Amino acid sequence: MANLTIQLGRDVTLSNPVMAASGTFGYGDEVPDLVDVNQLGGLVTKSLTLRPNEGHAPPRIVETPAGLLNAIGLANIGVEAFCAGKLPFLETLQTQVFVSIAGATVGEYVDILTAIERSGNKIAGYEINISCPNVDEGGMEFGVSASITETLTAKLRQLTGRFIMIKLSPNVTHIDAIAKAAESGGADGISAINTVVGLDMDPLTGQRSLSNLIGGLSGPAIRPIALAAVHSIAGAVSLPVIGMGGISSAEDIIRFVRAGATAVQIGTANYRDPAVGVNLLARLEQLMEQMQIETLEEIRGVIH
Amino acid sequence: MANLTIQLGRDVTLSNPVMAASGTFGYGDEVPDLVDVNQLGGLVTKSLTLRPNEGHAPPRIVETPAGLLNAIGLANIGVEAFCAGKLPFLETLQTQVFVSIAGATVGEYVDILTAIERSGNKIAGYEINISCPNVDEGGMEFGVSASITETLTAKLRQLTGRFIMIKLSPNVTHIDAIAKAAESGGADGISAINTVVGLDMDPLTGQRSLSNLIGGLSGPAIRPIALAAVHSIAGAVSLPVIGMGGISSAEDIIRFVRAGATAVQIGTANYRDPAVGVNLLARLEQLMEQMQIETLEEIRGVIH
Amino acid sequence: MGLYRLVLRVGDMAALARPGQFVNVLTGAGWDPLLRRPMSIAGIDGRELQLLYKVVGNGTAAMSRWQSGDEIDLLGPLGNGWDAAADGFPVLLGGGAGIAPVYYLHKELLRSSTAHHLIMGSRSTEEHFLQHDPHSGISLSTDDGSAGVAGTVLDALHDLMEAALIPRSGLSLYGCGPPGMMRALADFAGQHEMDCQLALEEIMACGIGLCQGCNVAMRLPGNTPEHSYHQRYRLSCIDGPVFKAKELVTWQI
Amino acid sequence: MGLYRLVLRVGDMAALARPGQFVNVLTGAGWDPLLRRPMSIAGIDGRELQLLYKVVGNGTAAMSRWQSGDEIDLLGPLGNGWDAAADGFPVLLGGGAGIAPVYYLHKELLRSSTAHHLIMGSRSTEEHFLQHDPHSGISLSTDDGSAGVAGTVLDALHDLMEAALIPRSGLSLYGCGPPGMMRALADFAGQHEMDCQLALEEIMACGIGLCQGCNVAMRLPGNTPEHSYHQRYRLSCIDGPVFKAKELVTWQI
Ligand SMILES: Cc1cc2nc3c(=O)[nH]c(=O)nc-3n(C[C@H](O)[C@H](O)[C@H](O)COP(=O)(O)OP(=O)(O)OC[C@H]3O[C@@H](n4cnc5c(N)ncnc54)[C@H](O)[C@@H]3O)c2cc1C
Ligand SMILES: Cc1cc2nc3c(=O)[nH]c(=O)nc-3n(C[C@H](O)[C@H](O)[C@H](O)COP(=O)(O)OP(=O)(O)OC[C@H]3O[C@@H](n4cnc5c(N)ncnc54)[C@H](O)[C@@H]3O)c2cc1C
Ligand SMILES: Cc1cc2nc3c(=O)[nH]c(=O)nc-3n(C[C@H](O)[C@H](O)[C@H](O)COP(=O)(O)O)c2cc1C
Ligand SMILES: Cc1cc2nc3c(=O)[nH]c(=O)nc-3n(C[C@H](O)[C@H](O)[C@H](O)COP(=O)(O)O)c2cc1C
Ligand code: FES
Ligand code: FES
Repeated sequence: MANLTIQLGRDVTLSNPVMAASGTFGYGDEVPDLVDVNQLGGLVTKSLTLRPNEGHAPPRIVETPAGLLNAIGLANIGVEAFCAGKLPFLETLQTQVFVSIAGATVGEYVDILTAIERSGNKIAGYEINISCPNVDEGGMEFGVSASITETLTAKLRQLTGRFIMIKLSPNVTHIDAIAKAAESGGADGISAINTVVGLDMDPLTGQRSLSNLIGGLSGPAIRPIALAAVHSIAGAVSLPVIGMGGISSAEDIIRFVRAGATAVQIGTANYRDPAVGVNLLARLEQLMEQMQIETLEEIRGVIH
Repeated sequence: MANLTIQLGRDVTLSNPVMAASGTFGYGDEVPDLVDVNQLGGLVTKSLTLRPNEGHAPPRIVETPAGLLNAIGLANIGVEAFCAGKLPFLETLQTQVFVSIAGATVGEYVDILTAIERSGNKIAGYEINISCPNVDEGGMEFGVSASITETLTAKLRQLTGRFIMIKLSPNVTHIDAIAKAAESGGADGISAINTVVGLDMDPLTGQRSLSNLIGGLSGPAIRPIALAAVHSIAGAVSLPVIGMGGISSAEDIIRFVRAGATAVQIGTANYRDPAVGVNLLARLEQLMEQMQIETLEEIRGVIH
Repeated sequence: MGLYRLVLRVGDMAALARPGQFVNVLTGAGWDPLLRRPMSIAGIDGRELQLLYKVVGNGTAAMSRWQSGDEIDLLGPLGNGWDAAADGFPVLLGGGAGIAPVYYLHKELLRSSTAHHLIMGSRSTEEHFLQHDPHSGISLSTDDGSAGVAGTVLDALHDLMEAALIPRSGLSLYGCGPPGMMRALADFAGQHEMDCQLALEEIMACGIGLCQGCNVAMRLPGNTPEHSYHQRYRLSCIDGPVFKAKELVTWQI
Repeated sequence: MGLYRLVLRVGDMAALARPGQFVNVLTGAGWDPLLRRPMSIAGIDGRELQLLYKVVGNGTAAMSRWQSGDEIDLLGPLGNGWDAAADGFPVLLGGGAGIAPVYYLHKELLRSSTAHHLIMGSRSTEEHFLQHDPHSGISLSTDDGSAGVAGTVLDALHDLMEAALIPRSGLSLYGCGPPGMMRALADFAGQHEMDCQLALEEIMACGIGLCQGCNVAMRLPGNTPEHSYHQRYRLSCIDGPVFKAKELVTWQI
């Protein structure tokens, strides 16, 4: 019998390896009718900024071959409204909740995390977004520099005992170096990848597809890129890697585990089917039986 | 009436903006029955190494969502056999021929280029591959370092008066900085992008999809990534940019021109249809009439 | 280039639908296209749901190849729907495939015997599936004059006013169509201070409020729902797709 | 899970085809799948070409939805084809969808009245479209024993030898099927020093020598064509797909 439980860190156990990725599942309260959120292994909230953020002007999404390009611009309610309006609901969930935070400065990251630490006591931890390709907050300036990554991680480490995962950008020359910096700074896990920098326009009119011009590419198109990144990170650090990028089938989950991931996140595929994470679990168990393994740990990092 | 002629450099005129990309059209003699190579604006040969190279063991290709992942490993006949066996044919072509070269050291690049300069006198120029993600020769160690890129370009500049384009890797944090380095070194043009680092395996068996494990992703999946790279490069240098990455329609050609490209290359799409480059030209003219433009120059870099 | 009609057996869902709402349709199992395609509900008949659509790309092309008996994955009904309680004589204006949500409203108004006029515009006659019959409440317009009034739906509207077939004021407009028509409608309604609702066709990734991708800029800040995270935008999929024309910023339409 | 049969009107191309060659089929206009799918020619009838295939993924699934009258884009005939001039009594062995290239050879041998035996193997009876009739030169095998000999094509071969329906030596084997079967065939042929040709099904991107993706490792270096750029590999699409078993490295098959 397949056992899907994942020990993510000392204090964090997931009922299964599948989490909803930041920015693709709101604050978990958007889809109660369509899906039982509690059946997910975990849930990462939309990235929070210090102040409410309306995001970029429309248009902010466009479909590309097997991909989705977006420049939402971290539209979110801000940490204050989150603590007052969303956290109470999130704390009633059985699933492990990770709050994603995004600052424009190290100080902002500190302030956001501090505010949540003060109000919340049942969340599992944080995902630190230093890899959003289309804004200043949570921006890639952080995610492309190993030294800033280490400094930021170390700062946040002092503020909480909860699980901290640093979410990395694929838009760098050596993602393994950034992962190592996060490890040195005291991170508990690395999540990867955020979206890949991309651009599109209407060819005939020249109209930009995103008001922000530049956006982030997600979806099946980036799966091989994400697998290479996860493989590189898993080889560089001894922290658990939470892999994502284009996952849309149980086979894809296995691919990320084989590349070295301990758990996975699903993003864009939720837009096709908000229940996809939960639906893939049955199929995942089936595949595990076919492979004659009881835990995913048995194939983690195993490529022949 | 649409005029497709492209003035690429002082001495190089293309009859139209469409070239075949390196590694996807052999040495131009593989497909004579299926397509009239002379109707292409240009042809970039498979990258040449100093010595013949058998490439990686099978398997070396796998399809991914809207993409192709390959680790051919620069299989090629080597510069000597090229000069003796292929160059004479290439020099009979009407289309502009660019010879792609890939060395493991700066010295090898010099040797390859010198050998061709000695034998050839009708080729239009060179494409310097410093961006292949799966080998040492032509490898990304060059393409990810601005200073090596500048040194290499400057060395090769001294050896030839022909058109030199430097082919860049998207697997870097700041592609515009590498492009600027190539410009400082004396390049005549920048071509981009080469493939994006990727990985895949068979989920159930764990069998690697590529004997080399890591490969390069091409095809429609990477088009938004390539457009962002071209846009960034075009904003940084005043050299012509030769854009590529996922082009498979006349609309795609226009996308790259709007992102800042002066000409384009088609790679993976040749595998679907070896005559694709030629076939898209009629449609391109049609679209230009629809847009009421006579030359592509009128919309180069134009995004609203 | 005509309109395709699709009838889907949807069971209980049919009873929930209201005119102006849409369904989000998965057009295939592969990744081309990757996302669902939003389609207005063009009518409900018992437990059947009707769509009217135009083939413009891979998704709609895949739909056009569906065979009787195929099983389809769709989410719905989604969105707010028309506010049919608006005062005034209802004039329904649909352009091209934009006829779909308008046609459903037309059917509902017929059912409740509410006097109204339906104007359907298109490029040429081949998209038309109705008969031009202004006296019984249905007008057509074509760009090329091949059916009904030669010109736009607004030209047809003017003609109807001239002919006194509809009132000159106190109209309540319900419109859906290509951007040009929507803008013209919004301008017209603004000039004549008429009530006007427009069903927008913003590009959507999820259709259910998850992606924040379908934001619509509002002319008047404030009073926007909290889930839109801001004062300036609403989400077309859950706050729309129907908006009051006077609340929209023109470039948005 | 059975085999699909597709008959294509190909015109002049039919006259060029030889058994063991393949065509490279575009299964759809979109990018799922992105590349063509290689399919062995299973037969030629006048100006018609026949394929036999199994649905294993998106490409073959798309093919299975093709309707009579659809226009298909294919390149071919490609590849080298069987060397039918080989000495010895021809035994043709096809496993699963691997029957296709073997079946075409069977038809050609029938046409030229060349004595031979055809063995088709599959998991169960549903893939079989032939009748088990060893005395007239056709044997079937199934893993589950539901038709013909219970076991593999090699088990069937042994039975035929036992029954003296084919010679014990001097055979010339022509095989195509799943990797396990191909390896077993190569081993068998090696042990008995029999001539054996195998039609490989390497993954291909272009099918015409452009991508260098379909390389096959050769046991004996040297004598390899120049376009393969090396001593050790050949290209399955233009040097193959048919190779002599003894020239192949076992792990390659
Ligand atoms: C709420 C809503 C209701 C709709 N109702 C209907 C309907 O009843 N009937 C109908 O025919 N269509 C309707 N549409 C539009 C329909 O969703 C698109 O035509 C469809 O998504 C196109 O998919 P495709 O894959 O065929 O084309 P694609 O390949 O996705 O696109 C083809 C071309 O159309 C453009 N395009 C795609 N989607 C949109 C859009 N939403 N708005 C403007 N341009 C677009 C693309 O930019 C591209 O140029 C509706 C859209 C929305 C948001
Ligand atoms: C020269 C040649 C001749 C062939 N002739 C036939 C034929 O006559 N009839 C027939 O049914 N099939 C034949 N094949 C195999 C056929 O090409 C594949 O089944 C087909 O490409 C699968 O496409 P798909 O999109 O349906 O599946 P995909 O989604 O591409 O693949 C489904 C599964 O099959 C595996 N797969 C795909 N292609 C191959 C391959 N070439 N070898 C091994 N595994 C593969 C994939 O890894 C995956 O696990 C031939 C292949 C070659 C190279
Ligand atoms: C519309 C959209 C919004 C996103 N917003 C966020 C965000 O707020 N914070 C974040 O860390 N990642 C965000 N992401 C990135 C995803 O969490 C994920 O890293 C990425 O999409 C790759 O996974 P996928 O291919 O499964 O979507 C967003 C992605 C999309 C498509
Ligand atoms: C099979 C294969 C082999 C390639 N070989 C080379 C090569 O030898 N030299 C090179 O510079 N680029 C090579 N490329 C990269 C292409 O020239 C091109 O940069 C890339 O594929 C992106 O374009 P595309 O998406 O149109 O294929 C190769 C690409 C493929 C798919
Ligand atoms: S379409 Fe995703 S929020 Fe509206
Ligand atoms: S399939 Fe491309 S070279 Fe053989």
